Amino acid sequence: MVQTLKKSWTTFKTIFTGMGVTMRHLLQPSVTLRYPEERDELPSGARSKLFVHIDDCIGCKLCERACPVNCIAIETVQATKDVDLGKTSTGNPKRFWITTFNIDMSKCMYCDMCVPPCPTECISMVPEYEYSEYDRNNLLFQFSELSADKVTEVKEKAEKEQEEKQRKKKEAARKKKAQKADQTSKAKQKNSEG
Amino acid sequence: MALLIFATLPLLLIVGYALFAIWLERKVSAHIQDRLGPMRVGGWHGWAQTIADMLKLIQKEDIIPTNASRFLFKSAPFVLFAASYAAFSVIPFSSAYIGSSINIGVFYLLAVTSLLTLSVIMGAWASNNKWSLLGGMRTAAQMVSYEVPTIMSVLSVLVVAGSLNLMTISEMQTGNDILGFLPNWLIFQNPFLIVAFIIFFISIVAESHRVPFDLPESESELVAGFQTEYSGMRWGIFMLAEYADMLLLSLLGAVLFFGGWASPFGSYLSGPVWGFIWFMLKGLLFVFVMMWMRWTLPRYRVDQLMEICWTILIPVSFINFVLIALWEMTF
Amino acid sequence: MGLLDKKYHDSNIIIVSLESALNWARKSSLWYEQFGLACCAIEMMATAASDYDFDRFGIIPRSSPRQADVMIVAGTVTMKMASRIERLYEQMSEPRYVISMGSCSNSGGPYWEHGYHVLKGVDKVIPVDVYVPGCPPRPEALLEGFLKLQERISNETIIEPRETEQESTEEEKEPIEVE
Amino acid sequence: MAPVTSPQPAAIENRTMTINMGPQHPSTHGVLRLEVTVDGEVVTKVKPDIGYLHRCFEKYAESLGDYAKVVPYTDRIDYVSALHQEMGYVIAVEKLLELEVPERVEYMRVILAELQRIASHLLGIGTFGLDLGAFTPFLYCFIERENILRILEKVSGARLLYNYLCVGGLMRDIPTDFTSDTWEFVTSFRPKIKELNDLLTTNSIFIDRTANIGVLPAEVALNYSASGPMLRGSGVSWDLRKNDPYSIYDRFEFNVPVGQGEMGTVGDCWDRYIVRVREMEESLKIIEQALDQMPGEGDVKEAVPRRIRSKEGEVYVRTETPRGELGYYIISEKSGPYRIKARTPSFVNLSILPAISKGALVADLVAIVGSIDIVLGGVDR
Repeated sequence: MVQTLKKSWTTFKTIFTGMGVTMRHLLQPSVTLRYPEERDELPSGARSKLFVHIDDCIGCKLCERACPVNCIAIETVQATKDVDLGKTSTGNPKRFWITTFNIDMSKCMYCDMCVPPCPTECISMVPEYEYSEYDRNNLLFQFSELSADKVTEVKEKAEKEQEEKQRKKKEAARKKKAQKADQTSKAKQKNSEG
Repeated sequence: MALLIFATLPLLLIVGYALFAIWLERKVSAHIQDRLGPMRVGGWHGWAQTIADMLKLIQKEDIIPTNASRFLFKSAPFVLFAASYAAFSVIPFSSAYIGSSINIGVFYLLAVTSLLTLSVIMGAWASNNKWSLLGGMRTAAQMVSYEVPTIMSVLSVLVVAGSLNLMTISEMQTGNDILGFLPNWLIFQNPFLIVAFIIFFISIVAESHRVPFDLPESESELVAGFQTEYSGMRWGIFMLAEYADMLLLSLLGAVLFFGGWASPFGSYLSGPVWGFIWFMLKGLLFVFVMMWMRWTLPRYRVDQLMEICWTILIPVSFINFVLIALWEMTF
Repeated sequence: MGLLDKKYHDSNIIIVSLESALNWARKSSLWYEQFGLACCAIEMMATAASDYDFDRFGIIPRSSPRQADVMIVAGTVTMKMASRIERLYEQMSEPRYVISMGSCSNSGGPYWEHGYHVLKGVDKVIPVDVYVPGCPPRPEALLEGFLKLQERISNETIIEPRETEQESTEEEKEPIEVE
Repeated sequence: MAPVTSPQPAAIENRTMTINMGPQHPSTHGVLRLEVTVDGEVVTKVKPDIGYLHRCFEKYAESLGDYAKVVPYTDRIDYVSALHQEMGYVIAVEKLLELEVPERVEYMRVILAELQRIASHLLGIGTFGLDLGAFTPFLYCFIERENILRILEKVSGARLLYNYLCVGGLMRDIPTDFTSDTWEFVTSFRPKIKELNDLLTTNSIFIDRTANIGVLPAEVALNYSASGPMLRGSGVSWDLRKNDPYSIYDRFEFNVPVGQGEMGTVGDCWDRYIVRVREMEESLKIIEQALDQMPGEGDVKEAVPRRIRSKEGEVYVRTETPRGELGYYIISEKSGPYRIKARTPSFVNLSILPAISKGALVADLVAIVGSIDIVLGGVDR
């Protein structure tokens, strides 16, 4: 009986201690961030969205290779000799047309592994997190600014140049072969003579 | 016609109160937890939140599970609500308004509220869901056991008051005579009534299933207890009835121990309208304490709950009853 | 909402059609299903916690799907779980909405390539209303997803069926192979 | 009049009921499914059904073919203590490649790991309280956890899955105000533990619900190879930071709290709970010492290899995460990882559940699951 009473007493005591704690909190101001009206300042380097300064991209595809989930898709076409694409803001010369630069943010896992390898610092995380969509396809971000016509034009040009190169290469190879054949035949002759 | 208006007044009161109380509960819980609670719906501190909730619940699809017992499933919430609504008819809201001033008021009230158990079991069994069934069984056990200490503590008040009519009990508590300044409330008239009040309060917390005794709908164990299969407004009525029940028992506590509509300052600030305000304030105070407890404490297990009832509350209330009777005989 | 609306456009008379009132009620009390799958569930809990507080928008958790309005698919949906999610969605009562939270449920996310046990996007089993990007999304991003959903609800009409449902009926559901 | 024959009473059938707890249930901490056989409310049998969150970690580790790329996937094994998962993996790879890590990086790793341990325990304690019906302590824990996340976000840029440790160092430089932020947190957190004790630990309802429930004797715990607070709650003082120090844990003074059965039997739910609370205090001690000793200058990327050249070999490294012993077993080839096996504490600890929940009530089962503090990402990987 005494034990029961003692236990009841501790029960009451602990309940009132707990209620005292909650009462203190009831009178305290709240810690809530009123989101749409107030916003927390994100720390520098917060990882919430990938952004590409396409002007600075040199098409080295290092980010594509570094990505563990393969959510970056880059296609490049080598620029022909008659076009000068200029330089990036970091001073690297640009040699490729970036025909596609797609990042699928619905696949991205925000690991930040594509950012450090970039030599021109053109891909980076920006502190913008409000981009929910009704349609998933809108989460595919296309950074390449070339129009479709331009892409085909550039591709044709590059192909032509490539063909030219290939032809030249072949020719050179043929010449080399001929020379080699010449030499070998000469050598053979020598051998047979010797 | 007048009768109809007279009868629907408590309904309006209950609905209005429930909307307010749910909003209050959310605000109180939020501020206890250093949050803000509803802020956006309707402007000032989300006052329209519960109205929106109700409007939404009306729109929701009313699902009746295939294997449910349709009639019982459909009627259970209404039986529950009817029971707690019917009990309001004997509550003296103010000196000028009482639904029915019958001379067995307390008895009637306790009898009618027993229907709550029945309706909960109806809903739980008819849902054909195992979680519901477990919740229903818990409720039945809990409510049946806790009715004993409730009735014992009410009986001890009746010994002091000498009447079963709640209006009469309220009337005899007006005035400020005890020790010259304390109001004539029953709790001050007999020292053992304080113990009776504590028992009564614990029991009503258990009867209206609030933490630490909220086993029937304990979210982390039984998903949503006996309400698991209910959706839409049928569930809304369960909610409404639960809050109505909470108010009913709090008001009963106010009548039996704290003078009902009697003003704490004697004849100052009394009268029918003030009486109503005092009465509701007293009821809401208990409601607030219940909320405060809910957001502080963990919950008991079902066997511990029974143990508290049968090994502590019931023996203590019996002994207390005898002591009160002895006190009344001697003084 | 036709002629009267135009007639009194400039006057002080407020015309609230039944529809907009009902839409207001729906969007103001979005109860979500307390149900988390993976990492995003922790951020979902953080959003419900004091620092961001879902309750400000009237969003509270319900553990029974019958009483929930919106299902937050928070985390990786595996093949084993996909059928259960479909079931849970069917158990919810209309009107119901789905928010796909995080890369995993948007499109399989980090697991889209070699994840032999991961469903590539929860929209293969249930219609999704809002896609919240992030891995996991910040609590603010999830709240913004809810704001987008509210916007969508306030433009709904009662008579026409919802867009996503039309889509889901038109689209043939791809059979999921559960091993 | 024909004799009234009372109908033969049908043989009383003692039937048990099978209920499915989960995959969607508020207290299964994710997508665990428990097949519970109950007799009334008494649990007679529990069968955990896992695999609802199998995310193919090992397949990924093999397919990616690069040690660096696996790091973000280790985060997702046990997403509540992501830094610990990274740390174990990174240490394993460093051991394989025989890399030396700068002093500053080691200290930083320890501080971050201990911060993460506090955050993880706060979540574990909070959800445990939630399982028992106490909602408010859960939110108080989250407020504190949010403070830690703010520090970690400042450091790494992410709130939950950090991908901050890399093989040989750290991904980014340490922000200048890291030390002051951490000091501030440490000083503000101590009184909060006291408040938590007032609200939950000493609350007699809480003690009633947890003491003598789910008793795990030390012998059984060892036989099931439990680890972490689960094992220490049973009174076995086994902490890898003390018993098999990795990183620089041998430089710090701290105690290993064990369950003593203060409120009931040794190894009950309350003991497992109190071990977590006391471990938070010990973590604070470690953080304070590490902050004092940490060298102020130094390049954190000094030892980071530009390209990881894989070596042939095998390595097993175990570390102490908030949930117990996490082991990585790496078999490496010249071309990259051949197989990476993760031994996660959650999976092992969960396997004890059927053994300790027999005869408990449904409500106790919830408490027991809460006290094991599993993370389903760790169970299914």
